[in-house]
Amino acid sequence: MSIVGLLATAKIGEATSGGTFWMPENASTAAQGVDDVFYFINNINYFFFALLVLILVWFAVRYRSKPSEHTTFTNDAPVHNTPLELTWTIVPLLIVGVLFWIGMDGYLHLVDAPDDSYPVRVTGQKWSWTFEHPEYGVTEAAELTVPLNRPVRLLMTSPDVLHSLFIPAFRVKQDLVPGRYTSLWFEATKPGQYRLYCTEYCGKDHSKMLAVVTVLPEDEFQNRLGKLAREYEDLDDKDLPAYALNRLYNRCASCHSLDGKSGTGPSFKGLWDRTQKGSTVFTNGKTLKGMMGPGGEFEVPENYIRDSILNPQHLIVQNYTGAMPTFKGQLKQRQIDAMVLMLKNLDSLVDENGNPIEAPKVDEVEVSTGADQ
Amino acid sequence: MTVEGDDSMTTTESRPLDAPALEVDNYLTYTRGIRSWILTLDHKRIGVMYLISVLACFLLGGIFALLVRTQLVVPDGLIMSQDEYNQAFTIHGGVMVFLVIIPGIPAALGNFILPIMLGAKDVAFPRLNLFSYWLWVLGAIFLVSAIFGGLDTGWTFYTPYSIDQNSAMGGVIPAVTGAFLLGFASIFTGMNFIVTIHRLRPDGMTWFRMPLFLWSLYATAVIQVLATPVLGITLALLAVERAFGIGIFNPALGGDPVLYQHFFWFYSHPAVYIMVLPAMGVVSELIAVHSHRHIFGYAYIAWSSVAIAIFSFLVWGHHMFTSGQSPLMSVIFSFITFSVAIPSGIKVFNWLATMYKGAISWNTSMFYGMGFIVLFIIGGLTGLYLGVISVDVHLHDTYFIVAHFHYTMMGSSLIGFIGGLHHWWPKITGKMFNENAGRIAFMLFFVGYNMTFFTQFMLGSHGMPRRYATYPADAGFQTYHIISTIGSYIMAIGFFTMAGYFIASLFVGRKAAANPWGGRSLEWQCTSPPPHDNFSEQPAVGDCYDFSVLRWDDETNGYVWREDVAHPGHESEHTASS
Amino acid sequence: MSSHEHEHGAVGHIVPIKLLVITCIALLILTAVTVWVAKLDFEDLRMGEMNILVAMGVAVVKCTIVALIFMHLRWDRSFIGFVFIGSILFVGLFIGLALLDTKEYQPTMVPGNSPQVQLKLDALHAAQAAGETKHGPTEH
Amino acid sequence: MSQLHVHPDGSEDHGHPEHLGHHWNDSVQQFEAGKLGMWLFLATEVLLFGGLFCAYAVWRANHPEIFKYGSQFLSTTWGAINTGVLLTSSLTMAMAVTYAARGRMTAVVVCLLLTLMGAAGFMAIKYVEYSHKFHEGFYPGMSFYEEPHASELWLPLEETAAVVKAATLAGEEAGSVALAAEMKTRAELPTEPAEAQGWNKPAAGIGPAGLTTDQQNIDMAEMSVFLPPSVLGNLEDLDAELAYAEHHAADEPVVLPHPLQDPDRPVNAQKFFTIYFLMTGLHGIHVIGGAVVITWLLILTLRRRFGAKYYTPIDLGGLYWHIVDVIWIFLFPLFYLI
Repeated sequence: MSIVGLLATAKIGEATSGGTFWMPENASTAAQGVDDVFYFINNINYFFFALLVLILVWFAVRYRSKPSEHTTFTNDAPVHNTPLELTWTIVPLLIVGVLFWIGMDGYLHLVDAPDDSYPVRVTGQKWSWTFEHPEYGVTEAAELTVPLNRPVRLLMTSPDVLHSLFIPAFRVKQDLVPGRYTSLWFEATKPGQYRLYCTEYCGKDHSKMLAVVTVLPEDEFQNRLGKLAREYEDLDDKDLPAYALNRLYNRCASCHSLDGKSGTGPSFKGLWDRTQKGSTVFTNGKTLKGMMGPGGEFEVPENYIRDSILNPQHLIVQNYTGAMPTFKGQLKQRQIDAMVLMLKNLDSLVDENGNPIEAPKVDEVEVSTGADQ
Repeated sequence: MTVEGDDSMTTTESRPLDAPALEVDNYLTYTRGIRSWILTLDHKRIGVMYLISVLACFLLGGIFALLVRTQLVVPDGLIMSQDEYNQAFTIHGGVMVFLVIIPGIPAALGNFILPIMLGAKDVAFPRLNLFSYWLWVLGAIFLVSAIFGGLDTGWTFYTPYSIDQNSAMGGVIPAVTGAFLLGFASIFTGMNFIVTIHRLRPDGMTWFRMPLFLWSLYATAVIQVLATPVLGITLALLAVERAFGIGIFNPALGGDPVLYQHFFWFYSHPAVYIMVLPAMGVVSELIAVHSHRHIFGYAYIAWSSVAIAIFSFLVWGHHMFTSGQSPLMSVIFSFITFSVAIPSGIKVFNWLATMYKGAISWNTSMFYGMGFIVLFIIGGLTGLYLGVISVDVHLHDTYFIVAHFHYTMMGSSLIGFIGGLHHWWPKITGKMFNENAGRIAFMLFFVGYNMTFFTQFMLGSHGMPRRYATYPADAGFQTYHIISTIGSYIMAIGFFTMAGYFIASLFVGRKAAANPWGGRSLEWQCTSPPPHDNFSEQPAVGDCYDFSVLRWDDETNGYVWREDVAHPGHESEHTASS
Repeated sequence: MSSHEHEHGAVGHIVPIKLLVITCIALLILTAVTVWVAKLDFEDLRMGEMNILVAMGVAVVKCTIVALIFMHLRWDRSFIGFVFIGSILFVGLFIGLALLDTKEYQPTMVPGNSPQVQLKLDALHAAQAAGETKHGPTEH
Repeated sequence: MSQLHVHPDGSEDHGHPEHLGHHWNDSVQQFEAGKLGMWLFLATEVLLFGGLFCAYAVWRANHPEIFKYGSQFLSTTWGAINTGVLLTSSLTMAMAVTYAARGRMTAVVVCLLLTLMGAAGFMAIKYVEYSHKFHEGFYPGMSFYEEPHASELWLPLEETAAVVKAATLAGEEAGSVALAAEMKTRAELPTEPAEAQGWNKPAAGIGPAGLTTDQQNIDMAEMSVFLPPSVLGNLEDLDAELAYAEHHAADEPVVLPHPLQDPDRPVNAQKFFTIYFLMTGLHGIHVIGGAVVITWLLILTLRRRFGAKYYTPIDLGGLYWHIVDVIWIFLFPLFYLI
């Protein structure tokens, strides 16, 4: 009956994302090799499956007999045949031997990154991705920009729990282990945008922990990164809120809504008013008001926002848990300012449903953020 | 009356039909009252209690499976929030693995059949047996209650998620306590089986006269005894880690989360064979009995069971190819992994060879046997992709894995269980179920099953990660999910049909003959249902796959001993109670 | 079961008291030996690894003696011995493979204390350098 | 036919002696089955502890300095005495079995009592040791420090002295008390000039990147790119450990400084006590379990339930007690004799 499944899905198979029937499109040097092995095994499997099922059905039909038809049973068929049994022990043994060798060969290629790989530092934390380009001092969120035809090596770790970075089009996957550096490498062969998933279960919004890999030709890549490296410094302060909304907020989006719905964390809508009024109440019973003002813990409301971004565990708003990771070391000073400004001017940026009022452009490069999907 | 089937088998002349039926009490009527059940030392009653509990849990797990499937019909999720979905698949996984598949065949069917098949009056330690059942119940209560108290770790309890108070919900410690107790229930069952098979074999029942079901149960018991304690200590460490933060597995304290995965899979990979080995044994019985043909390559199958039991301890690392395990170990484990494929293959070939020149009755049980072979072939062959490391890197933690282990765990283990249930239903209840209904239910199940899970192979190879409550709308996953969900509903209809005719058979079912299918192993020599002591006289131990001594008997609607063949039962003077 | 047992008419084998006492004395002596060796080797730490080897060796010997005589393994069916040895072998297998792997990926672990602990320790160093050792970091 | 003679509870048969279950042929068969069952249970015990031994092996193999350091806080004398106590109690237990087989039940009672005293003595000594440890504040787990923010992972790689100072100023200018404090903390971190940390250099300069199949040379060079030397200094490396341990052994202080007051304590020193308490604790639970079993045997013996023909429970209880002994035989050198 598996044929049913096969036929039913055949057409869709072709339809999906320019891939083949079994595999998505391949866009890395490793992918072709993986696909070849996959289809090699496929052919072996089709053969054996057809063979065995045919034999099964044939025997079932050929030797069917109702109880009333046979009064007694004969014992003429053989119960044992050493050559036959040896055959179907040794032949599979040889086949799997070959398979092991092929697999190991491909795998060693996958783990052995070229020396001149372009380094990227990846931090996966609940439930967003951060990609840092050490060569440019650039931090990307929810989008990874990589050069075309150049080996890229991701050195990855996680501050909280296990995650796993998976790019189907590149056929690469590796877990991010907290307290450890893991790494994987690939060399993209086609410009374009590809999906990046988290495939190690990491809690509530595991299935929203998505990102996009953008493969750009070398020159485009360099000037894109160059721009990113300078953007928030070049911007003048009036553009900072829009910048924060477009480029930073997607790391908050999975927990903090813009439309007043409370998620894992409080909504950003009206957060600034609450902060100014100091009406926020914390799990330790204190209210923000009591801590603000000269001599208080926070001289100005901005400091509270800063503190919540850098030390989220310090004060936890009532009815919420301390699920938020710190962004210490991931946001530069000016980016934190941008966040504060965004919160201040949120009403002018988004309507009450949280949709951007006029999509503000940060730079020409079209930016797609995987995290909102 | 059932006694006639019995006598006509154990004596060479059959009693005339008009003779008054003897009032022979069976294990159901032997004693009455609720106390006689909850405190029973009778392996058959314990087996039945296990059976009922397991089926109840199966219903629970199945309902959550349907919820999960329903959620995934639309990309943004149809009925559940992220959290609810995470709990739903955790409940489904935890219940199905710990409460249904692992105890299913050994504890339920095994407890009932093993001593009878062996020709013993009971398992070696009846009190331990009863204790292990109630331990199991306690563990089940813990696990299920924890699950409803909020458990979202998945059935694998991976660290550090499960030990992080801010991440995983509160249910972790009760859940691992439950799993711990269930583990020890499973250990005691295994010990009981090993000792029973070693020490309670009657005269004439040599090792290589044992039905293959016993061989597979023996191999399973070995795994249960050797692997489950490690699960126990692992879960204990996990609980302590979560409660006190001892820093063995918690990276924030210098611990090592990958070490937890080593601990976990050292048990949980062998556990996969705790699930599938007994099913293989059942199928060996189904194929041989319903083809009325001597099993082909008996010794080969027997030894392959033992080989699988040993190898299963050497391959756990293939669950960790992308988990941060060192490449060296990945290669080593991949190598050993392939070696375990061979014994499984051998079994399939032998089953097919057994059907050759047989006299195959198209009974429901036989259909499940053949269904098992087909699904197990798919499950096994798709295992090849995953053993090949470079391909596994792409497929790991995607729906391809989900599909693969459903083909082995459900398509094989559970089908073995259900097939065995049909096979021994007349023996357990003394009633026949409706064969046509059975065949229809099987077809529904088989079609639905493949619709549900075969599509998931494509989902996975196209990159759909597992444990996703929602998925990108434009990634082309939705159509597969819809087909898969429809399939799951069809499957559900099949299962409810099954429940229907089983329940019906209890009330309106025809009385079962002692040997309705023409089985040759000892459980078919006692009445259905069996008497309290299993055998009113020492059964005839012979070649348990030589069907030529049986003939169909229209009067009893069962198979009886051929009058023209001497009954080996009278050669052995030994009786168990002397 | 050896026929020997049936002569006694007992269901199991009977170990004479004298043998038991001798065994126990041997075990006590072996214990003393390990302790002594440990103390001896502690003087020179290059022998540290050797120290553990000796200790484990003696432990294995003691374990064998207990199993063979106190636990009657010597007179039991060989299958029982097989069960015991088997369980130990599986533990060895488990430890061996887990050890091999962790050793392999150890270099990729984030080394040292986590930053906060490191901060505390640095503070401690500073404090002790300043000579005021009394307030160390508070326990939790 | 036999079914007619069986009591409803199915446990006994009139044809049988009192102690013989209805499904057994004779005492020997039942005895042997019981014995095999017990040994299987002992096998599960071995594997149960095997998990902990594995944890021990992994942590000791990768961080020997922790164990060299921690074991200094344990009293070898107490450990040795306890070993003696347990071995002796094993002897008395074995004697009990022998006497039981010979039907000398008074001797059995005496031996069981002695064994019980051995168990009590062992637990008493353990109590002394434990309470002493707790008094000093050696608990399992993170007693040596609060749980750190794992999320500051990249911190050592992230900040340079220049950045820190600038940021601190910026923070103070912006009037951010919190931020200024925050930056001061970071300033404490060992830091290197940006060039030395090297992630501004082109990738080619990074040296042998890439996981090779033998991981010995993996990423050390690479981490030296990402990690400041002070952190690298903590990298486990056998010679360093030996040297460290040697220095400690050479001038072993009469009174060791409490780990909390000891800046030289190895990284994650608390792990030794974690594993120590886990393993000895689990063993202690088994000792108590054994004591309960022995008490039960004692009561049954006094009730004249056993004799030369039937003493299976005593034999099996003995086996259990011996395995508890065997496990301690390994625990003692692993913790006390390092």
